[in-house]
Amino acid sequence: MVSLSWHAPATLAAMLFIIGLIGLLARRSLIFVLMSIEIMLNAAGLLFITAGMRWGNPQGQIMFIFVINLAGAELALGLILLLRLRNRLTTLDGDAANRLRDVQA
Amino acid sequence: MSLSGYDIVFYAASAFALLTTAIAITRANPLYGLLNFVLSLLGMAVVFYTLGAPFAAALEVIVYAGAIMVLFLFVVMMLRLDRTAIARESGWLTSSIWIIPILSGAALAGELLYGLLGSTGPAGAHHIVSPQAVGLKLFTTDLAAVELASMLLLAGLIGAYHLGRPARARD
Amino acid sequence: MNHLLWLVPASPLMGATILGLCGTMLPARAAAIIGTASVGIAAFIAILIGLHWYAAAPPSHILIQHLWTWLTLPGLTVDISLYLDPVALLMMLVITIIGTLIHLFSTAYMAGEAGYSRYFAYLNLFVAAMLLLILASDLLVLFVGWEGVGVCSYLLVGFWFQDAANGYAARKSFIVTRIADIAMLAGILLLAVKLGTLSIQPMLARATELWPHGGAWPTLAAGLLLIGGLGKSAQFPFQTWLPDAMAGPTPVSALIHAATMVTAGVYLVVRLHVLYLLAPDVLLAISIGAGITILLAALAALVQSDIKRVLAYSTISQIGYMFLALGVGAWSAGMFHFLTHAVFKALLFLSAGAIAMRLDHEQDIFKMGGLRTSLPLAFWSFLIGAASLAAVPIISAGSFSKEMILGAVWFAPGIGPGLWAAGLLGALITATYSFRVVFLVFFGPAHTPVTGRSGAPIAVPLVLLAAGSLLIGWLETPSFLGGDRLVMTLLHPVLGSPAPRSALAILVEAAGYIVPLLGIAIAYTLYRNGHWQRVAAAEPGALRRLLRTGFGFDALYEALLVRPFMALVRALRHDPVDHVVTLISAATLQLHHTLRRSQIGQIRRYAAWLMAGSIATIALLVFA
Amino acid sequence: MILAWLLIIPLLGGLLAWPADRITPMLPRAISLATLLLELGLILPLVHGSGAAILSAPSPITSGRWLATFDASWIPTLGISIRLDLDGLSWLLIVLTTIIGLFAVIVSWREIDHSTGFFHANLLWSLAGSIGVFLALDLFLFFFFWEVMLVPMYFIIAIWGHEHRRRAAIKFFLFTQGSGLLMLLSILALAFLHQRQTGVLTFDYVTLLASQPTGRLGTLIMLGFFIAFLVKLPSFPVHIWLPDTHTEAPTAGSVILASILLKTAGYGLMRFAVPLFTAAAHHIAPIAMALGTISIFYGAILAYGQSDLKKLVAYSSISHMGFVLIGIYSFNALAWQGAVILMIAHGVSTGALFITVGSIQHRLHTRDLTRMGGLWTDLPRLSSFGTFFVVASMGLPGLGNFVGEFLILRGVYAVSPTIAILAAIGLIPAALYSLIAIQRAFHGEANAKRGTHDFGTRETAMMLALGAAVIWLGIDPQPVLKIAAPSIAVLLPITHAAAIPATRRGT
Repeated sequence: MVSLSWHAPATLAAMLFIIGLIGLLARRSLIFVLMSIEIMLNAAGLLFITAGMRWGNPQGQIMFIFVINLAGAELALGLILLLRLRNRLTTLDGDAANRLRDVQA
Repeated sequence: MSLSGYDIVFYAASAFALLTTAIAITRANPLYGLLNFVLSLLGMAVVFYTLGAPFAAALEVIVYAGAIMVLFLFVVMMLRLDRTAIARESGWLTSSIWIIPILSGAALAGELLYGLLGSTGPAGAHHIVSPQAVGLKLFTTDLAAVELASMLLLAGLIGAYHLGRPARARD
Repeated sequence: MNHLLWLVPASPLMGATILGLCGTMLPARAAAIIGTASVGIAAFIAILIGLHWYAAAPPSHILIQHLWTWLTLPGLTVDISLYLDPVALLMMLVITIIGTLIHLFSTAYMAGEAGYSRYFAYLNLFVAAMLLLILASDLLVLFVGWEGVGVCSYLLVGFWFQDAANGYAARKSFIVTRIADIAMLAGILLLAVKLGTLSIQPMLARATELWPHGGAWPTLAAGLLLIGGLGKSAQFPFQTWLPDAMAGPTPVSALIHAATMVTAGVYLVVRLHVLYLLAPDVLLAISIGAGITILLAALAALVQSDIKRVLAYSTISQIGYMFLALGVGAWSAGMFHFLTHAVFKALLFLSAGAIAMRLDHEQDIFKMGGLRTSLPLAFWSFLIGAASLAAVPIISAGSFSKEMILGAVWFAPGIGPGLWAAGLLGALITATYSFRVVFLVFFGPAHTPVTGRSGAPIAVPLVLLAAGSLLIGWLETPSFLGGDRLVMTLLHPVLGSPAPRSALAILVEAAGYIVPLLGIAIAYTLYRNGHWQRVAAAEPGALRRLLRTGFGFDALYEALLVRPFMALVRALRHDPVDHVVTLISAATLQLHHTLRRSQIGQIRRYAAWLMAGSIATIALLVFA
Repeated sequence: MILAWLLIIPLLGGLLAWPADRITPMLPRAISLATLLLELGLILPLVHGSGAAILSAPSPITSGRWLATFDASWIPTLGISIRLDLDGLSWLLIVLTTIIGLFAVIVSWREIDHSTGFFHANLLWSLAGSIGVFLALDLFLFFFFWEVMLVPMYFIIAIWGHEHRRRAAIKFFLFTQGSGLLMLLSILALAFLHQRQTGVLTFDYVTLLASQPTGRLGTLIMLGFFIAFLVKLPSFPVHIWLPDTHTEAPTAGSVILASILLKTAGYGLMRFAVPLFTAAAHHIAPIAMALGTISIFYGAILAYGQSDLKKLVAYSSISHMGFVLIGIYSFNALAWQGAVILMIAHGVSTGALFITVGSIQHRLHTRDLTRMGGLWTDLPRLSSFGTFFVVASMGLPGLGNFVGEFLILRGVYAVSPTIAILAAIGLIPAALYSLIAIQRAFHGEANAKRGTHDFGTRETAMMLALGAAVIWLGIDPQPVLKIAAPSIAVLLPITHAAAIPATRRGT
């Protein structure tokens, strides 16, 4: 069907991951930070799928399901924290989050 | 190595995904960023399909793009980001903040590509893994992992609920 | 009668226990009765045993009463047994009888003091410990008594604890003797290891059997034990504690620091004389040390102004005479001088106490004067005591015993005549300083008003001791006065008979009788009515200051021992080892502060570090 | 089975006492008292009857002739069992533990007034731990109890201590825990070494006695034990936890620390560190003796310099334990007997001293000697007891400590006269710090009337009992010596038999 070797999708995964990482490092807005994490998780998922393709093993897709699972759980918590942070600090600046320890709980 | 139709689709989808992802992280307005990310996910779904994982492709569209990202969108909308917030956001996006991330990203990319392309292992066969195979495996041998995943979701649920309550009620 | 021997130390011990446990609940009168009676009972039994002994001495003149076994282990068995031989009998009689008299005296002297019952508890405990010391059949048990009297002395010197100076004097007396006691302990350990037993008689038997005359081991053992004895008896170079110990109540000085405890060193040597005979070098050292002590202490006594310090230095000097006798092997003469000295020195101290009581505790002889008429009893008893101390011939006990010692020293081989000369010079100074006190205190104009009255508890001991000072010398008289040999006969089975005297001794004896009179004459010229004022008023010269401080030994020890120790204490006080740990914890804390600065809470910074780490790790994996 | 009860009773007592303070604060005290009395009733009869016969004839350790014994499997796959055995030495120390425990309860009667339940639970558990240490003959079990006695002690210091209790408790915990882990390493190494030699994995003491590792490895394993016990003893230079801990602990804590926990170290050296590694123990004997001698002087000199009365007593403990150390490493039966006596006498006299200091602090709210002075005027009974116990701990002949010190010196002298004489000289600074303590606390001019109350009946009775014990040990130590003799006769021959070919003996 496809003559493609596993190198190409693996490279794609690496590139996506690095884009996510750049986003994580560069952006101060926590929304983008969360999004960058999602990008990186997704890249990791892609790598699992690639591995599943390479060995014809369903385990790759199963791991991808777990990655989605993890992403969902993580995002749920991340978003709720985002909301609370926004209420507390009235900003979404990640660099300002270290002021949390000065705020009385 | 000649390019088959599938290969063309793969490369096109890959390029699309990379492009939209790159756009996503550079937007000042989070909504645009997220929408671009959804597009990138759709591109990824196509990539999955070409890699012989139709089930994963479906999940990517339905669960990731459809459920998780929509949740994300809702929350961002709930934040009611006004014009000043977006203006501040674009104020942060100076070119200087990209220098170090891109440099280090390039370094990492160089390393990874060197490792990947330099690997001389066999390319290996190309298999299609059917949803049936995935399901069988998932609910027989990997049942414990499924349970663990459900625990994780539960923890996420409870955590979100707990954190979401008003501050007074939590103390 | 003999089986009641255990009661002799037990009775005062019981007195001490009762007074110690419930003394505060008893009225003063009851405390006085218990305190005095418990020693009185001991004295009574001791006298009975003594009479019994006189009538029928036990076989081989030794009485052993086994009480219980203290320790028995392979290689070491220590019995708590009482061992009574003539020497111990003599000591026991002196301690219990004089002890009773001093207790009686104390009931009046200490009247109204806070801690009245505590005083009698300590004093009883002292008597018990002293009796244990002399009756012990085992060297280790002797050491128990030895340290026991030391502690009692400490407690009694510091009896008036409110005054820090008394506490200092008490500590000094204990520490100085303790230093000497450590040498004694080392000697005991040596004997225990080398001879396998500490029971005195078997030990001495084994020593003569195993060790050659003049060998290294007997010399070392005898020397170490001697150091203990010198410490306890305040002999050179340990003499510094005794004058300070006068801070205690006067009856305590009379009992502990004159009559009994300070002679423990003499007793120790006599008790172990078999061992000392094996160590001629040590004997030589004893006699030379004694000669030095006699002169040092007598000279110091010559310039003291505190009546008790005069008596303290005279005690050191007189015990020096005892050691002089021991050094030349005249054991019996030493014991005889112990006997007379115990009586007349107790008398002197009690007289001084009786005077001080009536003068509002004034002890400076220059502030006394003219007391001959106002305090006749004290005058006569002090005069008798001083005569005995000065060794006025014929009428005083002291002259008989001192004469006996000087005679024995003269005949000692080698340096005998030299020591004799030192002893004679000492006798001259002794007579001078004792009558210096007599003239200053009892003659001339009065300086301090006399108050109060003295009752029977004061008078009875003084009269009895004065009688003793006059008469006890006749137990043992030179040949031209009848040649009684009561003490020698008693001690003969243990200590052997002294060497017979040759005709040459007449001159020596004559010198011994004349010199004290000469000393009194000097005192009379210098210190008779009013004459002393010129001497006292004169600015004290360097020599006088040196003598007054007892030749500056205190300052010497201060510089040599006390200062270095205190410097060490100051250097170590805060535990330098602890600083090492403190340093470790400080370093950890510093590290904490340094690393904490990196924890600024900025997610992007963390992520950047994470990334740097990943790049490095992957580089390792890929390129390595 | 009786040995198991010896452990179960205090553990259960602690469990009972914990919640009991909800009813009334008095109840935990009563429960502890009853528990310890029951314990005493169980342990005391063991040396009579058949016990007396066993004590009269020493027999090799492998013959299994013990006063009482208990064996149950615990983790059989690892060769760990609950093996408890009682011999004379253990009996003496357990009796000491129980009696001192009783006094600790009595002394806390007034002093501890908050959460009495948890306090007494910790007290009883700590005692149970030390009883276990004295009984366990399985090395793993021994380590277990070693830790059991530590943790409750930590709580006692950290919760009921004085001003700087946290710091002291942490210091105590770090030192003893750290050294304990070192010992655990050694125990494991010893067991694995034995497994390599014989193919049997066991932690059984009697079996491991045959192992006797030598050479560099043997020395290393031995050092683990040695250092752990040295810390606990404590000896210079690892003594530094002791002064702080003692100073900050509540009175009962100080009493238990000084009278019991320190003794576990002496016991450990005698039971484990020396017999298990005889050759190695002989190798480090000179070092151990040197450390002991330094401890004697160092403790005494530092004691002299302290102005905190509790610290003074703590440093004096270091000095006394130096005697125990040199006694044990002289490998001489007399010195071992002396070490046993000294441990017991020190337990009683120092315990009494800590009670005295605690009473002073309770009344004056200070431990500072510069703020005392003249206490005798206001508190004659307290002062006279204090003086008595200071004099006892100074080693006055006729009292218990002297017997121990003399026997140690006598035993050491036979091996090394130099060390013996140096140690004896160490008694001089002992007198110095003792007398200065008496002077500064009790003597001197009385400060302004403090209006304090003297010892009451409870305290007087307690001090009388302790004083009687010190006197009894001093004038009739033979029963104690007799009970300890078979244990020493058994433990020392092992030492000699294995060591003489390996090392040359001292002079």
